[in-house]
Amino acid sequence: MKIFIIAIPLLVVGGLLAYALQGAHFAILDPKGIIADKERGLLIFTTLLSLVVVVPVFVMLFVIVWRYRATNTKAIYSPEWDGSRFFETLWWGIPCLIILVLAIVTWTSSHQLDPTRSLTSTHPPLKIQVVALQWKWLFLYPDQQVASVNTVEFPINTPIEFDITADAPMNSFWIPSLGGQIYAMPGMTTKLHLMADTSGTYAGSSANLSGTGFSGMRFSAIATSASDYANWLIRAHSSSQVLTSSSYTALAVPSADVAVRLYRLGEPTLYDTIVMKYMMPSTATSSTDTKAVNSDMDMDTNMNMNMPGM
Amino acid sequence: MSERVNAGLHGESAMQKQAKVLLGFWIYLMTDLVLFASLFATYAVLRSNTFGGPGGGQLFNLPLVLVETILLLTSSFTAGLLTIVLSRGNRRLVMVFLALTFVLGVGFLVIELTEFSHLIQDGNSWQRSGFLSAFFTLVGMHGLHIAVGLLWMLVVGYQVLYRGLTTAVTRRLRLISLFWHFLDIVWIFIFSIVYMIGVL
Amino acid sequence: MFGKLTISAFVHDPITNVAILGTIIIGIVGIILLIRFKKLSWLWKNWLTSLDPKKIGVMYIAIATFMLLRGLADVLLIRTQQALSSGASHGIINADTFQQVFSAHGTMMIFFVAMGFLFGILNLIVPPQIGSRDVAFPFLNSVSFWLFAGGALLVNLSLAVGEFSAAGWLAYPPLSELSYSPGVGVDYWIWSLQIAGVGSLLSGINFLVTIIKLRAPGMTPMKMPIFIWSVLGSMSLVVFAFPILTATLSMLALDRTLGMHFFTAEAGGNAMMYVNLIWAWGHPEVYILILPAFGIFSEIVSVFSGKRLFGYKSMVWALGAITFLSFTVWLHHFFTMGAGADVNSFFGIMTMIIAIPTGVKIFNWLFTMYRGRVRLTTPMLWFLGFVVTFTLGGVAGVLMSVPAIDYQVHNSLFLVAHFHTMIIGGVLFGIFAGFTYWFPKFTGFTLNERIGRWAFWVWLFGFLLAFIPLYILGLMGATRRLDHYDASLGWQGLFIVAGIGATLICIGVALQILQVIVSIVQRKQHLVLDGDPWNGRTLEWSTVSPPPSYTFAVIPIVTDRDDFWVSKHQSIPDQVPRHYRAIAVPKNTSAGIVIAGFATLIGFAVIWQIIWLIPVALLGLIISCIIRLSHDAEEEIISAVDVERQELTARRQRDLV
Amino acid sequence: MKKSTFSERTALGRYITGFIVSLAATLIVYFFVQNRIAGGHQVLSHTFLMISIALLAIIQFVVQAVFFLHIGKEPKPRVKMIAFFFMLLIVVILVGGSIWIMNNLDYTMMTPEQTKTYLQNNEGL
Repeated sequence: MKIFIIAIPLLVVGGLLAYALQGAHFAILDPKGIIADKERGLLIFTTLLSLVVVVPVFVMLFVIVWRYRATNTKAIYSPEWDGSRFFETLWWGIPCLIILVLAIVTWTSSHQLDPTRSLTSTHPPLKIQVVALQWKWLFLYPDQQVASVNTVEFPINTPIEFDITADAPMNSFWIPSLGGQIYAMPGMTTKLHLMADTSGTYAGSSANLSGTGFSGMRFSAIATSASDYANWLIRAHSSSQVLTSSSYTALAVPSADVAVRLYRLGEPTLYDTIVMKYMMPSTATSSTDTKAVNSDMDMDTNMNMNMPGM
Repeated sequence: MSERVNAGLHGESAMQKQAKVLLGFWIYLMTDLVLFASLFATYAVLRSNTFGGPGGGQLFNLPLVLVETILLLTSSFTAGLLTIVLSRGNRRLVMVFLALTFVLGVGFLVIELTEFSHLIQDGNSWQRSGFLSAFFTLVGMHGLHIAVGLLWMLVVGYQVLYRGLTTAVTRRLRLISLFWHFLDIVWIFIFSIVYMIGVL
Repeated sequence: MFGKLTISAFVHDPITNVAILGTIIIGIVGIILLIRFKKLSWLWKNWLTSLDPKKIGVMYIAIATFMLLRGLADVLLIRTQQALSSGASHGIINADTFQQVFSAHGTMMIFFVAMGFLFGILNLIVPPQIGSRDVAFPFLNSVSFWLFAGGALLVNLSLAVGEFSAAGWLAYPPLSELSYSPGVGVDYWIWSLQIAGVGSLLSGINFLVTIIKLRAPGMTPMKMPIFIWSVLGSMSLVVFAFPILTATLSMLALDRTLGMHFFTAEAGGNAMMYVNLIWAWGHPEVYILILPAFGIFSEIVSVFSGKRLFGYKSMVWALGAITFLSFTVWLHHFFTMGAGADVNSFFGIMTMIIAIPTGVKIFNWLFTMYRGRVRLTTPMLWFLGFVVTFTLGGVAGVLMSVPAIDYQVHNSLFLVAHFHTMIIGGVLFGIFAGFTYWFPKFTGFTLNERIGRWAFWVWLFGFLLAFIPLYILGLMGATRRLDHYDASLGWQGLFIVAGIGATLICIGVALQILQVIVSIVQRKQHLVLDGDPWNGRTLEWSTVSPPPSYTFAVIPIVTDRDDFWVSKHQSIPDQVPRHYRAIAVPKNTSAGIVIAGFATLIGFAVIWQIIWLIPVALLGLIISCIIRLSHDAEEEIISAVDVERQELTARRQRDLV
Repeated sequence: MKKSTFSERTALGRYITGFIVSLAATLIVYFFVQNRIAGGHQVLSHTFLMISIALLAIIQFVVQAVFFLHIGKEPKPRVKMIAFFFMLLIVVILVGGSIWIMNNLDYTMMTPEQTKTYLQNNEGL
């Protein structure tokens, strides 16, 4: 009778999960980029390594509880046996070795998969500047003079250098199929290097709460062949809307679930003005300060010059 | 000064109660130092975030700071002497040194408040930049602790006058001098890190 | 006159109005019952103004249970919203309300449920286990409790008056700064945590001094029960971590009220420093919660296996290692903020190292059961549930300690499932086990075993059904805190399964409440006459259940570890002292309520910027402190005759067994 | 006025020495910094000043701890001393760790202009 009590719920749990998993797509376990691929490998390796401790724990748990249950009076009962140097060295030692292995793997993988590290490839890198706004993503292509909202397109097998900042509360730029995320923060630039190896449209999202429109802050990262990418650039160039600092301030007004939009980039250094906006007192309000700053800059010898802190 | 060893809480003696309270207060002072450590860490990080405004070099009046530091150091010294005369139960000398510590403490606080008011009048209030926010909060939190210490001295001074050096009053005076020494240690680091390195 | 407090603060959406009305009605019914049965003065005299740690412990548990129910109401709202809000449909609540719900859920569960149960169990168990009648500073204990209650009051008040924070349970700036959260929500969050935080800090100091100074004669450190060691570790973390929280919350409060620029995006603020400081407190906080749970499990496994704890010295070293290491790992909460590879891998490696002592503890528990007589009572079932879930959660933890893996799963539902596994599987299961284990000690009757088992199994399957889908969703790229998602992503099925799991958990809690009610009704059949229902090993089982207000008529002399078990089995005749001496017990006082009341009033005044009220409440606080601290604590004397009478009835009751 | 016992005289002696050493350390640091500010012919180097400030602060800290707070002057088990050193450990980890992390974050997050100005000042490019 007891078996039924435990079996039925297990079947129910299994059944429900199977129903829910039809057509499920595991973005993190189905990498489409070199970075995501290495990160998945690391995930699988670490899981297997930790099984070395977890499996014995589970086996011992059920064996010991079953064998030494109170009703089984045949089992040996030694209430005073409360220590053994051998076993202690065993379960202090083995986990130390496992963690040593994992520590080495961690050190190498952290340096290898550092988001600021540029990727090697025959194709020239493509620089894309990302600005997290209140609840939409703005992508700027400084070299190609185009910009887009909530969609980013790039050719496959080309290393992409993302310079990421925000003109909104702290955010996080994440394309699970291509690689790990990095925070997007106002007044700062964080770097992320990704490269797609197969073409396709991959879901991208914000991974950090930034206000009421947070759930709608999704974008699609489209990896295409070089020719499709070129066509996309032409389409962007022929867009009627031009992105200048004035049209940017209109765009930056908080809005949620924003449709995809393409721009011609009117101001190539728009990204830097967005970042520097938080660094300096805006010239309009306190002009006296900036004069003091400039004079301060030249004359001052020691390091106490106003190096805009982040 | 023989005090009937009253059957203290759960039958513990006055000595056990004193040791317990001193340990509890000591651990509290440890937590206060961690609080100041967090403010120091924030000050160290925001030191150069002057946002185009004046930095330490343009703001600090070093001679005034030196006077402040000497006042507090002497005040900590008189608090030490207080504990010596306290163990001899000499009520008159206890009042003398308590008053001295109090006056020196008030002197320190007055100088600090004038420094703050000058800064604010010159437009460099805590709203001006991250650096100034961190400066006002770190030095202000220390000043707040000094004010609490001074108020505490007043209350216990009143008790010394009207109740004499009972066990409880003696214990409170020991706590006050312990508190004062800790505030002087915090000021050593404020003096060195905020003011000395600030002007370099 | 009332600062920002205007009529509009009382206007809410329908669901919140229902919750407000419900709470008000329960409150009114409660008061009517108290007046009807003339219990108001009884409540005031025996409970609210009491300095007896046993009474304060029960009050902590009462508040924690109420907050658990409110937290579970939030769970149902979150699960329903996420199950329905896919594609065209936008669920039952809008984004802002949803964000308030999960922010309140997180804040209440950690600060008022977990910390509430923790300090409740500490107040009830630590003094008797070390053979002491009381904590070191009884009055401070009452003030700490009432500060904790004041913080809980502010959180609940935010439901009816104004709003709560919508910036998550840790309110990262710049979102929590004035420019992006202009409402009073974040202020409610800051001040309820600040007030409850000061209460926790004072309790931490109180219990540290209690354990160091008030142990029974003969109880050297290595003869202390292992639970006391875990509390020593946990309280050292409280004492050294909470000041960081106090400093960080003060800086955020100064930003919002005085216009400072610590963490603002512009004017030289550095939001990253907030993240750094809040987690420098944050990680020790989660170890503050888990260490006592480890202690409870060690006691339970040892008692229900009928064996001494295996590797006591090694377990103490493991506790010490965890206590120290928990201060060196906090960066693993923001690997993705952009620190360099050296910093990330250093903190990653330190995080992995903590897994070693935790693993050692689990092996020592297993070997405590090895060659024992394992009785599978409800506390042991909670322990088995703990080992299963905590080990799985631990694997996810080790995974996320590798920075390159954490880049992929940070702020995803995988992370959400991990920390819920650690806190529910670890802390909450530990609390339930401790509650069931020590319930007979303080009530005189055991809890109903059958309903207890059902509650456990429903809880376990509800937990698995609620959080395995979240692990899976995390690997599918679902981030946390989503109030809406596209239908094309195919996540709805898993969110529905998680909703079913959450409902099962609520049924489990209902069963636990039923268990308590049924046990009270049937208490006559489950009486514990000799105060030792489980054949206990530590000192708290040596008194009669429920223990008299002075706990020990004579402070026991301790000779060995598991002293009660040793004295039971050496069959030393129960030496009845020739004559009993009077015992001084701290007198009731309402000063704790007054001081905490003024502190809560200051918080309320700052939240709503009722400018004139701030100095008034501050003055009230200072004066009430001075008045209370200027006089020595009075004591109530329990006469020797009373003590002898109570001891006689206890011994007669024990002989009935 | 009872004759001061031996222990009182040593206690007084300790307070006086502690006071004088602290006073001296404060004045020395002050004049070092004044010398640097005033400029003048023989200016002390920046690094020398940093080291001397740090050193003198630590000396004062130790003197205050030993002479005024009597660290270690308590019966066995010296709980206050253990709490003191554990606090020091936590403060070092917190402040040192925070500064290491925040500098590392700042270094990796500088925009192109800031890197230019940073390089001009530090590495003198």
